[in-house]
Amino acid sequence: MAEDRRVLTGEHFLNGDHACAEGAMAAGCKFFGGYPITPSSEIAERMSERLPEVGGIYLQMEDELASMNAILGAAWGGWKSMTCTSGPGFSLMMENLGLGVVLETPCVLVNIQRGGPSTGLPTLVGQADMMQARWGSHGDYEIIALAPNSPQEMFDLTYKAFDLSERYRVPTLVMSDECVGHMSEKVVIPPAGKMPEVQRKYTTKKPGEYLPFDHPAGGVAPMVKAGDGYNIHVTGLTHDERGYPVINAEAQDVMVRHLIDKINKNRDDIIDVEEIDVEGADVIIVSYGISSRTCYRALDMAKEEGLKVGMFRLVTVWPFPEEQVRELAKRVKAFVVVELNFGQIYYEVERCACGNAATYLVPHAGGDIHDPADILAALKEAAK
Amino acid sequence: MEFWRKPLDADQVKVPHGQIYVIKERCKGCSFCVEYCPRDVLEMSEEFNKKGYHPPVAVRQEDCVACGLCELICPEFAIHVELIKEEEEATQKPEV
Amino acid sequence: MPAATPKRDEVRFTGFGGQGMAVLGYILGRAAAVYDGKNATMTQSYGPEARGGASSSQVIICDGPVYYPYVIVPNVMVAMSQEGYTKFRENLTDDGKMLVDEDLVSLAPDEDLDRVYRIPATRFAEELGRKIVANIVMLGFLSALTDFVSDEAIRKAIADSVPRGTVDLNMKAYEKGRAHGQQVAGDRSTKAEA
Amino acid sequence: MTTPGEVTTAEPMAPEQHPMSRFLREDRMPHIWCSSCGLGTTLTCFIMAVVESGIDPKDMAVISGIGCTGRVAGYLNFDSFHTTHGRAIPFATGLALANPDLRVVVYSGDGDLVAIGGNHFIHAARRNMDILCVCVNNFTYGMTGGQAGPTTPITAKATTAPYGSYEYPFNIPYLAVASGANYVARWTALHMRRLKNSFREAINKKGFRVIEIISPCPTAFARKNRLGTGLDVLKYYHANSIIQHGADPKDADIEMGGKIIVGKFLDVDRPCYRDYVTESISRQLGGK
Repeated sequence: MAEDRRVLTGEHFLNGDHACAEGAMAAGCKFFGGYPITPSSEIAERMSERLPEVGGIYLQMEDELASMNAILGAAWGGWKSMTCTSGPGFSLMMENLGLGVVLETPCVLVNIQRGGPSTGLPTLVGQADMMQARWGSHGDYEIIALAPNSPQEMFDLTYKAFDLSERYRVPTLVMSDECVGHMSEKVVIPPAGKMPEVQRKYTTKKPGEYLPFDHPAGGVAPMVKAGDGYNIHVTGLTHDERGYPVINAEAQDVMVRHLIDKINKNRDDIIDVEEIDVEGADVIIVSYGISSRTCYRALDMAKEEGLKVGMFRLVTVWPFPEEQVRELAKRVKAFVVVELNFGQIYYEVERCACGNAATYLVPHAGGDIHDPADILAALKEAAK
Repeated sequence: MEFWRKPLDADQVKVPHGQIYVIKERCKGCSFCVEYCPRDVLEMSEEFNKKGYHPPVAVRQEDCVACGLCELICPEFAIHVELIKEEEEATQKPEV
Repeated sequence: MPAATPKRDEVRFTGFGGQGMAVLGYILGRAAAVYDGKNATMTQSYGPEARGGASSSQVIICDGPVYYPYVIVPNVMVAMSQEGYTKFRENLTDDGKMLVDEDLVSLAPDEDLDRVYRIPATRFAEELGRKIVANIVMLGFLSALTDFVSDEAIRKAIADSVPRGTVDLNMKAYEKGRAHGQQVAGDRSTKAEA
Repeated sequence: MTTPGEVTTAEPMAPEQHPMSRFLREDRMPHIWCSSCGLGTTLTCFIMAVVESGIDPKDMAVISGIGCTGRVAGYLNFDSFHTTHGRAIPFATGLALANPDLRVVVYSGDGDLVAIGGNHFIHAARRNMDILCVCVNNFTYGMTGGQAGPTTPITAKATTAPYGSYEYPFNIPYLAVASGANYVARWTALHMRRLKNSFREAINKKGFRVIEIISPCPTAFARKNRLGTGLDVLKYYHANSIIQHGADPKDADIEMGGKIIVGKFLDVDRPCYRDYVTESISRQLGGK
């Protein structure tokens, strides 16, 4: 057999968008349906070149509504699939992100965030879609979102997003940003043998016994694909374990609880954070994505000034690491939240701090990253 | 007065017969089958089903030629017709 | 994070869209990260216009991890446009080097001439047949003047980054710039000794 | 059956065992469609065409959007997908590409396919995606009470067009042909055998195939426009349909009280999307 073209191996100097595409390929992504939008288009470009090399298909859809649906269709056809977008496209994908959630369809959606609202700053950085990632589609659900802060993490976390989406049968978001997407750094990729393709779990039950939307305690049912002979029915309506629509409050309760429980009861497995000098810190910076890169520098500056400062970086943003923040709040004076918006994750931190620690925000409207001096000033204020 | 031309081999052609089945509870009384049956086999019955519709009834079952049109036009999957096999139809075939 | 501050070099490239400022940053970063085993971060300013507008890229080369991804105070600045020179010239380390295209940039009256290197990059490139390789001439000059990245690493990065069929031309441009850089550096040190 | 006066010549089979049963989700019957709605008729024709085509239903997938016709996916005992409003075609596109062995059928309504999903319709046709697209056109949004839609004829009344529609409606065959489909036909719900044959023919073709079926909506469209029952509408079709194979689809506009041109407008074999992908990739990448 020829070399495994799925995995680009070795050390490369890649921008975040390209690294993301390579992470998807390594995970075994076979279908990309997308619509070009700055600053995510480099992902689409890379996928259009790479997917045909592994027998996959890149299809440029007519819009983001179609893109999101096409990757759901491809997933039920048996392929791992992905799309990518930015602000306006992310808004257009929201309706059918909800379809993916309710159909419990594994797939990956990458948002290279730019400044908004509306067309906003197409070529400049933003981080103001974080709450949309959590609550963007109508209805009640839980979702998984990861926030890479380097091209290496664009590779690693895209791969991981595929893994999580398969394990929990949920569309998984990679909430990156323009700066990380367009930044080039060294990306180290292990050989194909050490990077197995993410596997989908298929049922071993016979047709007639299999329930596509079963909810074993805290888990998910294995899948089938169209054409396997199971005559599955899949609907965006509230449905029972068979997938048949049931339009009443009881069925709604069972289904929505399942959508929430399968994520919430597995938080320990899903959540990943980076902690720096958290022990003994008076003040803790909470940040994610590109903003966390600025915080590293602010952390150095604060230490030079003798402040006892630590950092809590969200690698997984959703589900939010509530327990960890609650525990930290009991031990520290304050949290300083650094993000390119006027308070999104900030409110989550404040909520989980439960008044045990003060919560400060270093807001920024986007278009550029923070000035480390502004973060330092907030740290000083918080340490008082 | 209508004139029908009778085919010369009419006596040799076996006219098929059909058995009509109505799933009464599914019927919603649209009367498509009654209207479009080419042999006027069906009529709407007087009886009501549980939903309050009058299902059709085969009043001239012997005229049914199993063309299947009622089955095809019924929007409710409530009527179907089975072709009666020749051997079943024939009385006592002599043993050879 | 390591306790000791690792050696961190910062370079800013600035010019017009179409001069290949992003390519320059990419080649330098790739050379450092992939072929010299260091860490490098390349970012670029990025606007809606594909050609003619202001364009710049930045590279940080570091022995340890690069945390803050943007240039703070560059050690070297390469200016291939007047606008870029004027906009960024104040921001350079005390011993920083300012490389300008001598035909495209007029120096400010108060410019510290000791830090400035005036290079006929575009003219050299035209002599080689393609104006488009002026950026690579600059890279050659930069390579002669600094030790951020090895000569060998840059050559490999050029060969891997430029379109196939243009490797020879780019290599010639690089060598031309580098030879010029070595000569100028030699002249300056002789002058300093004298 | 024990209906009085019935002549029986054989023991009746279990009367609830309709021959369509194995293709239907019997546990979901009766369906939600109104009395004298044409949708069930079109579905019977479709199932019969599948049977006649000899294709194993396991190799078919049916995708619907939202609305009355959108319920088709829920009643057919095939792999079936009931998606969001207007998005059946892109969902089907992904499915068809991921599993090329599937025969992918989109079965939805006029509002779903050419209003909210209109963009997907024309682009799937442009790409000649390997999808059979069945559009049941009843000129209205029936499920939600009879609002005006993209095919509502001029002057026809709807709950959101109380003075009669002012808008030119889409002529679906013309739209499909212009957009690049491989096969385009129109029938009414009364043309059962021709519709069935058309289904059978289209199922066995490649590329984007469009079958429009004009179908009565007795509860919303017919009532609002005083057209009588579903049966009256079928009679109207009977009196006013003109079968004209190969007609120029631009002449096939539908007007209130006018003739309905039906038939097969187009049947070509332009290479479909996957043919181009396969050809292009093998040319560019060789044996990779």
